[in-house]
Amino acid sequence: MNDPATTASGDPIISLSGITKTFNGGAVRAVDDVSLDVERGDVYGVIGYSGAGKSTLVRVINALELPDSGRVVVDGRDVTAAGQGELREIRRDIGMIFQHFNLFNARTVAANIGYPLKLAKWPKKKRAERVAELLDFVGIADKAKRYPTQLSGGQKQRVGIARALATSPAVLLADEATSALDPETTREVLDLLRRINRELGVTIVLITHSMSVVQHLCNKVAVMEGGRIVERGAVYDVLARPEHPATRRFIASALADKPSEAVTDRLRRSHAGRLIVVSLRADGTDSFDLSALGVPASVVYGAITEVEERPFGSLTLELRGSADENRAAIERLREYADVRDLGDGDEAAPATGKAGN
Amino acid sequence: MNDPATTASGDPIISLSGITKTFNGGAVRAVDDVSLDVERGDVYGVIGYSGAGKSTLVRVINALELPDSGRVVVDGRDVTAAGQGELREIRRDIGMIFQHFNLFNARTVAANIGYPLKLAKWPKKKRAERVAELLDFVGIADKAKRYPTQLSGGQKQRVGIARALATSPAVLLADEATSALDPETTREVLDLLRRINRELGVTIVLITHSMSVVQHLCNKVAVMEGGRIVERGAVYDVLARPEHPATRRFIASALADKPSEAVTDRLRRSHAGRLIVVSLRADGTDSFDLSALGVPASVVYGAITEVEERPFGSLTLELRGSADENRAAIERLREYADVRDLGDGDEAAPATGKAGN
Amino acid sequence: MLPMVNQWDSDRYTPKLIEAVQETLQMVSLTLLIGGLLGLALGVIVFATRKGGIFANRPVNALVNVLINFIRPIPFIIFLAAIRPLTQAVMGTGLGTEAMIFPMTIVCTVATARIVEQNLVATDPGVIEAGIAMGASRLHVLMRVVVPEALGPLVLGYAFLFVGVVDMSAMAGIIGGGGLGAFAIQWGYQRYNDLVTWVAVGIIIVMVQVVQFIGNAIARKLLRR
Amino acid sequence: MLPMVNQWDSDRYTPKLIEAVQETLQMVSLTLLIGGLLGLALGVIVFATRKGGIFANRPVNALVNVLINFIRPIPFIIFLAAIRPLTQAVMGTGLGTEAMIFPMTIVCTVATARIVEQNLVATDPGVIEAGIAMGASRLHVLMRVVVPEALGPLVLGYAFLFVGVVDMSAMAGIIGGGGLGAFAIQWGYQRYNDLVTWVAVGIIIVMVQVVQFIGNAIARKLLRR
Amino acid sequence: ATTTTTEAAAGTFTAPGDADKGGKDNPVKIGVVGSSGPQWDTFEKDANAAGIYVDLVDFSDYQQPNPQLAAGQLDLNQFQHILFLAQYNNESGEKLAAIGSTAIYPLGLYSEKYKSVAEIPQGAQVAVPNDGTNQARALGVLQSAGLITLKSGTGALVATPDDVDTAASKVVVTPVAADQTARSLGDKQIAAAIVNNDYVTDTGLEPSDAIAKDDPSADSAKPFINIWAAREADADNPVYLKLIEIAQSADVEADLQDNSGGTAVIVHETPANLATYLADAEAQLTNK
Ligand SMILES: Nc1ncnc2c1ncn2[C@@H]1O[C@H](COP(=O)(O)OP(=O)(O)OP(=O)(O)O)[C@@H](O)[C@H]1O
Ligand SMILES: Nc1ncnc2c1ncn2[C@@H]1O[C@H](COP(=O)(O)OP(=O)(O)OP(=O)(O)O)[C@@H](O)[C@H]1O
Ligand code: MET
Ligand SMILES: [Mg+2]
Ligand SMILES: [Mg+2]
Repeated sequence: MNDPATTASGDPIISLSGITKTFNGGAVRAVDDVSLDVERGDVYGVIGYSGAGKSTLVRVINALELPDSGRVVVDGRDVTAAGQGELREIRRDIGMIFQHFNLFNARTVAANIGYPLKLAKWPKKKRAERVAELLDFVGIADKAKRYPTQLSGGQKQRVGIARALATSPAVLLADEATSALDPETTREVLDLLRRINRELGVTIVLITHSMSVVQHLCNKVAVMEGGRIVERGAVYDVLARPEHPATRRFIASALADKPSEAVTDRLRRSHAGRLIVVSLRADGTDSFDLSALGVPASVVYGAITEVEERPFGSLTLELRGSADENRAAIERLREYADVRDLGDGDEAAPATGKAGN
Repeated sequence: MNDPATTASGDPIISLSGITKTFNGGAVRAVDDVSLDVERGDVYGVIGYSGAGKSTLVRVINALELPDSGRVVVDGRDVTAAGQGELREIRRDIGMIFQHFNLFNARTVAANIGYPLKLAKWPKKKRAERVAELLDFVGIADKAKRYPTQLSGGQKQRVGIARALATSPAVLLADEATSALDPETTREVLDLLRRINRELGVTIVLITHSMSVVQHLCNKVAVMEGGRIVERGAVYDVLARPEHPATRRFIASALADKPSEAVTDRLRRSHAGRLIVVSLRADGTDSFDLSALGVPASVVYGAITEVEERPFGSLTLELRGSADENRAAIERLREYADVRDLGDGDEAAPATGKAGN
Repeated sequence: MLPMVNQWDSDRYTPKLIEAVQETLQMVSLTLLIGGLLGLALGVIVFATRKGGIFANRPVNALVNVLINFIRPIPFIIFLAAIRPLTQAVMGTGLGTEAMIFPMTIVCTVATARIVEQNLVATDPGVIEAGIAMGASRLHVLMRVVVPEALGPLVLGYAFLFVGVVDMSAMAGIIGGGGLGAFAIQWGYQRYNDLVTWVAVGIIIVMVQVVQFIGNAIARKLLRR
Repeated sequence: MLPMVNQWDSDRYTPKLIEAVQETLQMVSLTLLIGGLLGLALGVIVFATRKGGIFANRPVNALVNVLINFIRPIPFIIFLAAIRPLTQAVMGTGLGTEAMIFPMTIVCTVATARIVEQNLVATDPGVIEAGIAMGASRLHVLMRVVVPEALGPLVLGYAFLFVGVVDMSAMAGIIGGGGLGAFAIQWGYQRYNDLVTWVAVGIIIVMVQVVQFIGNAIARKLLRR
Repeated sequence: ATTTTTEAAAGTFTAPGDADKGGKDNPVKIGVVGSSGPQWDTFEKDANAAGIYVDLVDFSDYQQPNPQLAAGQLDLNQFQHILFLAQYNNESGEKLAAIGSTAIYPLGLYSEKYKSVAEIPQGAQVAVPNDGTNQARALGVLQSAGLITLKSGTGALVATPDDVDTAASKVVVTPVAADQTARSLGDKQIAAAIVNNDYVTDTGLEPSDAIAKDDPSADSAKPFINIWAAREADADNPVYLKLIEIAQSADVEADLQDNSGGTAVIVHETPANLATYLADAEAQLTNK
């Protein structure tokens, strides 16, 4: 399960070892003996179903939850051994953004962003400069004097992000930072997080329910279930070779590249040829030669997208050669890609056309 | 702009004609002279940016807003001319589900669902039967005695839907019914709405910000901007031949089948061959023969999905023939599909491989 | 200055105390029952007629608001005296424990109205919309949807009011009424008998604690978690 | 029953009335200022020490709660007398308008504490978390984040309290204090001079309306929108 | 000073039937303030023995028994002196009648710090009741004791603290509620206090401790005769007159005297005299 890319020898900026956290006097094991290293510059996704322990695990990092056992080291400082005062210091170096933004409604946008600077006792003038810079960076310079209730969801989250970035923390924790946003706004916020990682070198730990967020933003991912990390590693590797059923379900929901049973049935009805699902391999062979198929063929379903900037996904092809030709084509394809054979389509159906409504 | 599929001669169950609605004494024209017919059995998507007038338009249908001018007829009854008592009658035949569910927290799940039946003066026993049936239909039979605060978002929306369906209305209005839900739950709820339409024949008018919701669920769509419907028609037609810029933007955000500029840049860096974007046509030619390309080629990006159960989308191909061969291949492709030529990739980059992180 | 005659003359005080407890319970429960209901109605009216409300009506809203703001600030002792002729007309007597119930009910009504209004304003407007969309009448939505939704905080509000009503009832002695407050004042405070004062006050305190406790429990249950 | 000698003896009453207005303003504003601040502190303590609170502490919470629930139900007239020795020790006098401020402040403090607690409980716990996560101390989060967040409803709460404090101040006459309430009672009610009574009460009503109006306006502004 | 009127009435008295006023089902409602005195128990017992049933309604302050009587809620009240009733009649426009007398209670000045009036230092504070009539009377006591000087022309029955000539006075008066004057004796800054008879013993003071008081037998004390009040129309009601007769019996008066620590001066005045005193008081109050 331990992928070499994650348990790197390098320089983990966050290192959790043997973390256990229970609630209700031990009745609930929210996090169960979890170890995790996050390297400098990672965008580490933590994914899992509700109640898996994601929030608890991440909140242990900045000591919003104190673990029952285990050790947390962030940027060389032992969080689990820190006193109240030191904890506050450490927390100032860890930015956090929240699902429901948690902005201070009584303060203007500028004052929200300036709050952590005030805590860090920045002089007023430097504070104003930094706030202006941040407002600019997240693209809401014109909203400085507004109050949070006057902003849209996406704008609110931008304020949340700017506030979390104010003290230039090395680490940013995001607990479902986009779950309260609509799809377009989600994309904007994810783009912003990507910029923060790329341009500012901030390490990001990001909790999400959505594999497509992982796919678009993260380089590593940990899948949690029942308080444990059941799968982890580089996103491309995990997507390409999921081992745990939970991981598979998440991938299916995110990519929608493989036809579901219902879709397969419909495809069968509308396509008479042989249907096959061709998946790109993670081994560097990022594609296969379409012209080498040797039989008439068309793409009827599927998606190829970028994961960590490499093509990833699968296509469903209809092969319209003779049975033997199709079999030969499949053999050839298998040299480049994984092929799942769905068999022949329903001959009764028309070759193309709409299944009536 | 008027698509023949929409202004059908048939039997519109909802007919809006010349609806105008202003607020603040005319200062805000929320809906501006809109006419719209919804036919029996339609799942009609209404899409548009915030403030476009979607909610106002839909709320006019069950007279939650009274239009300044225009006429609303639902199932043969003139809503705009109805008195208070008749309005209540009409509203009982129009189900409505809400973004924030709007459940009665003081009532159990069963009592929430039974409320419209109580209003319709159903006898107690019949009411209980109907509630049981509905709980079963939406798949939360075990939650009958719970209170809404004890449910997850998806479960809450199921209650909302069951409540809206209680009196077997012919029409269901949904104002951002999935905007408050996470992606998986959204999919579940959309599946449920699809079932309602298919199995119960309920006409659905559905407001959304997300084109992918339209694409997965609706057969017709109206795109609103500034209080007007700027584009409308069968979903497949609108997706395939968007005329209005707003529509195009929505489609791009939903399908992610066409590479963005950033993606194109990255593709160019990692692929040396000629990059072309091949879009399926809406004219029935739902695919093209891959084997007929005649040059070595692979799919590097794109998505083919079902819209109204027909394949829809585009693929980005890398053609790796000589310049002439590639040109010839593009010519041939143009007979079957729309092709956008992105030119040659960046020669300096390796043919495959990962653009560093 | 410590009083000297601090003693519990049981023959004299015990029956009076028992009677006082009954009188307080009678005054307070009737006042809360009637004033609580009328206040609920008045509060619902203020809520419903406010700008943007379900029965938005500026004149009615202004009238009720002025009425509430007019009555609340009058020192209760003055209100009690001022309204006596009306009390007599309505209750058949201007005297004693029963006569207290009328002015107490009026003050309780206006105070309740404010608290009800505040709690109703805090309910989710979405449920109103849902009710209307389902074809419920506006009155039905108000009484059968909005009020039940606010019941949890309303119960807390009523528990809060209970203290105020008990406090008012202590003035009963002014018009010859009884109850624990009057007992504490007339037999304890005015006669410098601290024991009597604190026995009566102690019972009031216990009563209030019990009601607050029950109120909290009910509210917790109504708020479901 | 029309009074016959109800008249405004201007030479006598007008200067008294002006003085009474000043005294009421003095008593009420000092009480609200001190009691409002102490009550804010006490309310913050109850809020912070409750179960799951930021300084969760069962014994402290229980103690403060019992204290509040103990003082609130005591009829004010009895409380006034009971606390007199303490008043004298603290204020240097047990008599007059100044001496009123002490018991009024205590009652105002506990009433404020309840209202503050209720409003703080209603604030979004997310902002507390955000403050802590940013490395603010718990005290800082309480006073500089939670309290400002609740300021809108708090102002409304204080406006509501204003009525209560004005009401209490009407008892000042008992210990030789002044103010509008005492003026109304001593020169109006006790002498059966209805005109005097209602002039004074009228000013109280106007005062309350003005404060409520200002409170509403401030709250609206603080609630932003 | 007994009269023949009440005795004459007594001779012809027949007890009321159950439903008549004073009968079992229609007791005579009497407003009192502080029904704790033993004389009231004796009074009620004796009245019952005479076949008259009474209902004592106890009020906590002086303000309500008169309006309640005027409004027909009470049949009689007995708590006030003539001056207090005069003020009520004047202000309310009602015409309540004084139909019987009980006693005059001297109003005393008490101190915990000083043994005599002479010891009270210049500029000291003295607490006085704050209700109009008791206040006026208290100022009279202080004036007689030489502690204050009232401005010339001040009517004795209407004096208020405004009428004190502060420059010429030795002490400063501090008005507080009548039931609070005794309590204020403990206050550091209070040198002495005027305490009404009702509170003297409760406080632990002895009526004999008074370092100054007014003279209940003086003519000037006439307005302070405590009276039975009734609506004018009921002035001759035989049942009420019978009750007054019972109240004036030796039995009841012994208890009353006991309760006052022996300081009360029993008064039996004719209604006619009482009416005269009342009219005088009313006139004095309006002329002031
Ligand atoms: N303060 C708490 N007290 C009791 N139980 C808790 C507490 N916090 C979390 N839990 C429990 O611990 C488990 C893990 O919770 P956690 O919030 O970490 O899950 P999650 O993966 O973040 O879920 P979600 O996706 O719903 O946010 C759950 O069973 C939850 O009920
Ligand atoms: N009750 C109202 N009073 C004043 N203006 C209103 C009201 N309701 C809507 N509007 C205005 O009318 C316009 C259309 O609003 P509407 O809610 O219909 O938009 P929408 O498309 O549903 O937006 P969203 O996606 O944000 O829900 C907006 O400018 C809005 O501010
Ligand atoms: N018993 C009192 C007195 O004579 C009566 C005061 S007047 C209401 O002093
Ligand atoms: Mg979580
Ligand atoms: Mg909307």
